[in-house]
Amino acid sequence: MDLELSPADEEFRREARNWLAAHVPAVPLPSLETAEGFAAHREWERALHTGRWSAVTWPEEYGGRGASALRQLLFEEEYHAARAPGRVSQNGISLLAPTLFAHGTAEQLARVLPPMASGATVWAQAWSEPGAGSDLAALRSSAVRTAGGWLLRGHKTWSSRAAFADRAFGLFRSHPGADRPHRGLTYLMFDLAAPGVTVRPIGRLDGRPAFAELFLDEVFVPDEDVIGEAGQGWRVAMSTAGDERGLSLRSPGRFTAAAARLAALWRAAADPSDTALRDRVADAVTGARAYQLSACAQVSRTAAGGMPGAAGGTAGTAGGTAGGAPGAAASLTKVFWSELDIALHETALDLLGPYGELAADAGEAPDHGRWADGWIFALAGPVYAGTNEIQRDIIAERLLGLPKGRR
Amino acid sequence: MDLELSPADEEFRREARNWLAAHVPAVPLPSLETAEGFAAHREWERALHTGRWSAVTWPEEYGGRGASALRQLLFEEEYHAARAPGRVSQNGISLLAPTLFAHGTAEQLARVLPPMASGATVWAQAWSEPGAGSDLAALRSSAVRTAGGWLLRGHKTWSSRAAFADRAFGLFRSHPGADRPHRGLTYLMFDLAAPGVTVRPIGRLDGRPAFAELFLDEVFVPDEDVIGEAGQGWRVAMSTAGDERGLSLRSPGRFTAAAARLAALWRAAADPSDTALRDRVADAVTGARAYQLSACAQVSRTAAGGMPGAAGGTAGTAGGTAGGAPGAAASLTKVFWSELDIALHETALDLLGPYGELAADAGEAPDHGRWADGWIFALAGPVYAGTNEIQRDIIAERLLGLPKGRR
Amino acid sequence: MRFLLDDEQREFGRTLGRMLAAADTPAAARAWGAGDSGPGRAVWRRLAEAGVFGLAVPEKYGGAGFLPVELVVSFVELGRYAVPGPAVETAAAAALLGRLGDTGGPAEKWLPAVAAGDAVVSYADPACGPYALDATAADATFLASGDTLWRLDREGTAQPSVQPSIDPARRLSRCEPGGGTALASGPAVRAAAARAADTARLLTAAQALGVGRRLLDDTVAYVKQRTQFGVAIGSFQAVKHRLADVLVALEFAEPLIYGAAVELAGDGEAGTGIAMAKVAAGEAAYTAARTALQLHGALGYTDELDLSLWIRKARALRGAWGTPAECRARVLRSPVPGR
Amino acid sequence: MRFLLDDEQREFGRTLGRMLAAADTPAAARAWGAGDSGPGRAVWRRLAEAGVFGLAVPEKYGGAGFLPVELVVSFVELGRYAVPGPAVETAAAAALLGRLGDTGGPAEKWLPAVAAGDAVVSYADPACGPYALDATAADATFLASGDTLWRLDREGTAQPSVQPSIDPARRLSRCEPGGGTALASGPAVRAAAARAADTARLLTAAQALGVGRRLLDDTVAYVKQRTQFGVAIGSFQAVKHRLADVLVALEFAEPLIYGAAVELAGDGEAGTGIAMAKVAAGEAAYTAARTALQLHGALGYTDELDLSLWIRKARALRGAWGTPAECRARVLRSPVPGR
Repeated sequence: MDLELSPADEEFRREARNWLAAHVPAVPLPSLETAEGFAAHREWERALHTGRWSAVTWPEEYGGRGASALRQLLFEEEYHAARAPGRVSQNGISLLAPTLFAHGTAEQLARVLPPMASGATVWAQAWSEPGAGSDLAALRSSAVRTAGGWLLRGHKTWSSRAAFADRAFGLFRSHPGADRPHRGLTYLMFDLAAPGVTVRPIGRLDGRPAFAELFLDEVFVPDEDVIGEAGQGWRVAMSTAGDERGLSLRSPGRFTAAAARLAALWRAAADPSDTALRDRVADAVTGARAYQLSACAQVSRTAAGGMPGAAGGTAGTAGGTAGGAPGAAASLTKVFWSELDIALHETALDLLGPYGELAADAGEAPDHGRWADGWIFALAGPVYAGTNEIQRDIIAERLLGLPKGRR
Repeated sequence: MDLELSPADEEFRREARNWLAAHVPAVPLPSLETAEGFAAHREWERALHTGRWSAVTWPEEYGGRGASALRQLLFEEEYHAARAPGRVSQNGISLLAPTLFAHGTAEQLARVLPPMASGATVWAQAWSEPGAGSDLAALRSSAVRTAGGWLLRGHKTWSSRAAFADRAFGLFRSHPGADRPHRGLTYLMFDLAAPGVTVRPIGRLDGRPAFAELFLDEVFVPDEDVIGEAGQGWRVAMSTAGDERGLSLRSPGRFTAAAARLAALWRAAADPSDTALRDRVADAVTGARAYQLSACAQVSRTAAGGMPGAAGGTAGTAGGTAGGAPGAAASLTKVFWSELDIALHETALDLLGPYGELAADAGEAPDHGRWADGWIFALAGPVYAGTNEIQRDIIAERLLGLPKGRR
Repeated sequence: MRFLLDDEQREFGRTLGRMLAAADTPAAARAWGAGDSGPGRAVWRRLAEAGVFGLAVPEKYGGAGFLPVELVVSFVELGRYAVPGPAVETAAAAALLGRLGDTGGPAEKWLPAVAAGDAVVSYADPACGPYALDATAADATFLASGDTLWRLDREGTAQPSVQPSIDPARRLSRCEPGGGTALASGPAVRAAAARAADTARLLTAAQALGVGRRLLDDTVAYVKQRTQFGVAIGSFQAVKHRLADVLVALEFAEPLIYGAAVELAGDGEAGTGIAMAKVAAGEAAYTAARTALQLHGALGYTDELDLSLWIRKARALRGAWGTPAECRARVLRSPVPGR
Repeated sequence: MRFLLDDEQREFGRTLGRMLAAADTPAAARAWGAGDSGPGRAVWRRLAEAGVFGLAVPEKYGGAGFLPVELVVSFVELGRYAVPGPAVETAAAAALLGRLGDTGGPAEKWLPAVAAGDAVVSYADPACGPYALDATAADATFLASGDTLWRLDREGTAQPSVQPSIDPARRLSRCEPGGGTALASGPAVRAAAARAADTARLLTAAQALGVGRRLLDDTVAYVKQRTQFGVAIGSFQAVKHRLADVLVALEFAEPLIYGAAVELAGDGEAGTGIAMAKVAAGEAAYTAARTALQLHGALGYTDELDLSLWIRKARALRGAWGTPAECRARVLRSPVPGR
């Protein structure tokens, strides 16, 4: 058991660090949730792609480096430590791409991945509907068979990035007669600029349009944009659902970097004898380290030929409870990082005293408003990618074996 | 709206304070949960009775002073501030007596209350059974009709005080054919020394026999020891169930006194710049004061002719949510004090550093082991008198009007 | 002892509530945040007509005396309806000026206007934070520092320096002593400023309680009608328990607030009780906000649902006029009664 | 990087677990608390035969070297089975003596006996608390203070002064430097004592993790079979969520413990990581204990159910070899990596 990096991995880390030091903008880009900021972030994706850093684990043919999961962790540690911009392509890279690798055709991979890697195509997700949030099986938006493809009709919501993105992916009810609500769904990609698509941006808690409603009226989708088999969308989506909750959604590097900044803020700003804040800072630092080490265990397990995709588990270190159910283990991770993120940012706001009240765009907001923005961002954590209530049900039922209740 | 005491109430408080100052033993009595300590506490009840302090709200004919609810609060504040002994008669005075006042006959009142007030008869409660804890409707111990009374058979458990008490009261299934499980129960009193009763003491977490199992084999109970109508025991028990959860079970005086001692401990023992402990001490002091003020609101509401028995509500101050459901309001109180009690004692143990690990009977345990004992005692709070899970269900369903779930 | 609102006080609160419910206060709050104080001013005048601001003004200046219990009743409703503007600060400034008293000075000039609803006043105390709330929308901004009471110039609190709060309806301006006219000086100012800070802290607690109550009520209503997995989400035990915990926190914050109001109305020391009330109400309201957001799901995370007005305000009020840490320190500054 | 136990390490843990499961450790713990160390000694010898104590002893004294990862694997099992006795202290003393080394001195005298299971050793460090654990049942008690290593007299730790812990299987004796024989002195003692304290803290964390795992496992088993209101209480969402939170806490404490063990095995500074591991494992185990008690209801509050062995131990271990506050302070003493 060891935590030492090989010389080659160290070299990879150094290369990433040097590249980032040379390229990360000195001042934060304008907010991702504005038209101007979106464009700036898309530019940044192009720069990342030029350096071949936008999707390091992908095969080289699609713009990646074929890097190991460990190297991805290292890259993300460097990325967040360097305070590089938020990833406008995250929906595509973290959610759609793993699905394509698992279920897409060679043609789809070749067509979809390169522009995703370069930021030329930015993807939004289109899962939720007004009546189907945590309960995805209640989806009602439909895909009706037509010549050479499908016609989409319905109403999607909470579509993150959709206010400014190019394309979207999601589940649609294609076989309404299926015997169970999970069946008869199809996983599709579609164009947000296609005829019949209306995008209505929705402001998040601070008013910035972080997501949108999509109204779909006879939107044509060619067969080539169906992922997996028509009618099998639920299975396709669930096979990579852990990715949305686990490491690939919120990398440990995000938290180790934020915790280090929090500790620096505490040293600089706080009365060091204020043990109440000290304890909360220490807990944030400890939580970030726990998540980082847990990720190390996970990539080690994968490298050792263990359960691929087993997110979040620390179980591999000592054969603990979570060993058996990799998808469900991602639920542990999601509960952990989402609560850590809120605790960390609440601590920062409390450390900032009266300046903790300032909105991110206030001129006097500390650190360019990043703490305030981070708090707003963190508040969504326990809600999306399956609420933490759902995650705890999954943990209890699938990892602890407790009987299913009616909830 | 005012918080000032009338001169007569002030005089009552002063009288209680002076009496307690003259009579409370300087050194704690031996533990209530030992034979020797039980006897010493019974003696103390006799002394209280001699001073007419054992049941101040009762009518004078039964040994009380006909005192108002406010005076009871004042007495209990003085009682706990004076560090007077735990009340071995509490089960009788807080739980059985209110039931008798509501449902008992004149003969029962005259026969049962005076020896209860003097400590000559100490009462245990006999509610739970191995298969019926929170779910009292599942009771199976039976009362079978016989000439002039009933024959008890069955198995009761978690009978607090029963290891050393004289008599017990509880619910028994007398009409097994009733159409619903809540029906067909009878509320009875019986003698723990009667033929057919076997008492097996059970040690609580620290080993002291704070409760017992009762095995009942054809135990005869005369009709005169049935409270209310046979078969109506559930209704009889529920009419005073709030008492077990609310003020009469844990008086605010207990917490204001404990919080004041905690603050003194913090001042004496802790590094005053240790704000982590400071904050927890402040929260305990604040919680105790909130409970005290909430009780003031409750007695004011009762005095003003409001809902009698409306426990715990602070609602009366401003017409808040809890106004409408007095029994359920006691659930708010129970959740509040039980969590306050644990937080307060955990803070004390943390303040004591390495001495916080010592058991109550350790020679070096601070303050005669009262913090350690209080912690053990507090741990039971969220469990008994209806678990806090049940209380939260009641709050949600009866005070907030949420739909009943399957739980 | 009678620790209970009387019928008149209760009816006063109900009347205010009815009036505010009809006044579309969410629209006024959103306009206020966008720099349009017109609708908020209209609500303000109706509050004044109902007598709210007069509760902080002595009778000789056209008020009803200084009545903390009735002020608390009012400010709970202000919180419940998300009324924008420096109402806490106006009441605190009135408490200060009323305590100072004078003839021909600031009290005589400002208090009648406050009571009548003609003056919207901001107030700052550098010991409690570097910003004045809504100074750019106010008719005057006072600041007490040490022994001196200042009226700040417009320049000291001008538009370009407005700092938006996490609650967009709160617009903060940095202000410092010296950027205006010294109106009064001496130990009486110091004593009156202490009373003003106590008043501000207490009324912030009351406002937070109202915010928490509203968040709870709206969330309870939502979970009763929102279905997932075929049932109302309010039937899930995890949802029930979170809401039950919010109710417990609010119900036990409330008596602390009224208890502190009774103390402030008397002559004795009220600071300890007010600090308790502030920390309890602030934490309860923030818990209510977190719970409301979580149980509304993504909907609770949107600006456009009016719920956001209260969620954001809960966070801002938690720190205003005394952070939880400052309040907890204050709780233990005096000896704890109870022997 | 390979942050994963290998097959051999995993099998070692499983073997220990099987052995302890068959050894009726609850009875040994109860006897130990009652002053009868016989059954506990028997378990101790079997642990030694399995190689546990040798993991803290250099090879030249009959051990396997100083192997923190394998020690952690072992102490998780010791916690899981509530093994009584000063195992943490014996390992810490061995770490100290092994680091000091010597010929003809205490290392040569005691370490082979420790490895063989013939010596039960207590160890105290006044900087970490005034008591030695189980000194009256031990063959020797060491104490390091400043630059000096002491072996305490029996008199210094005699029966009459035994202080029972909240965990009856832990018997504490007050001890101070000077009550015995000075064995060694100098800066090497100070360095070795620091390593001993780190070792003790880490292994206490490992033990706490095992305690928490056991509490979770037993409670999960209980709520599956206990019915109320006609169903298994494990189907109630409130029950599920509490247990899910316990699992989250334990799962994220575990990598901190192994990470710290890897650091302690290396040459670098391990104190920060050990402090993190201790605070996380201590709090997770205590949360597990509170949850176990609550979900077992009154049954969980009884001494006679063996669950009480773990509930009480969780509380005691939370403070042993570093309170949460001390550990949190330690976490921030060094700069936090991450730029």
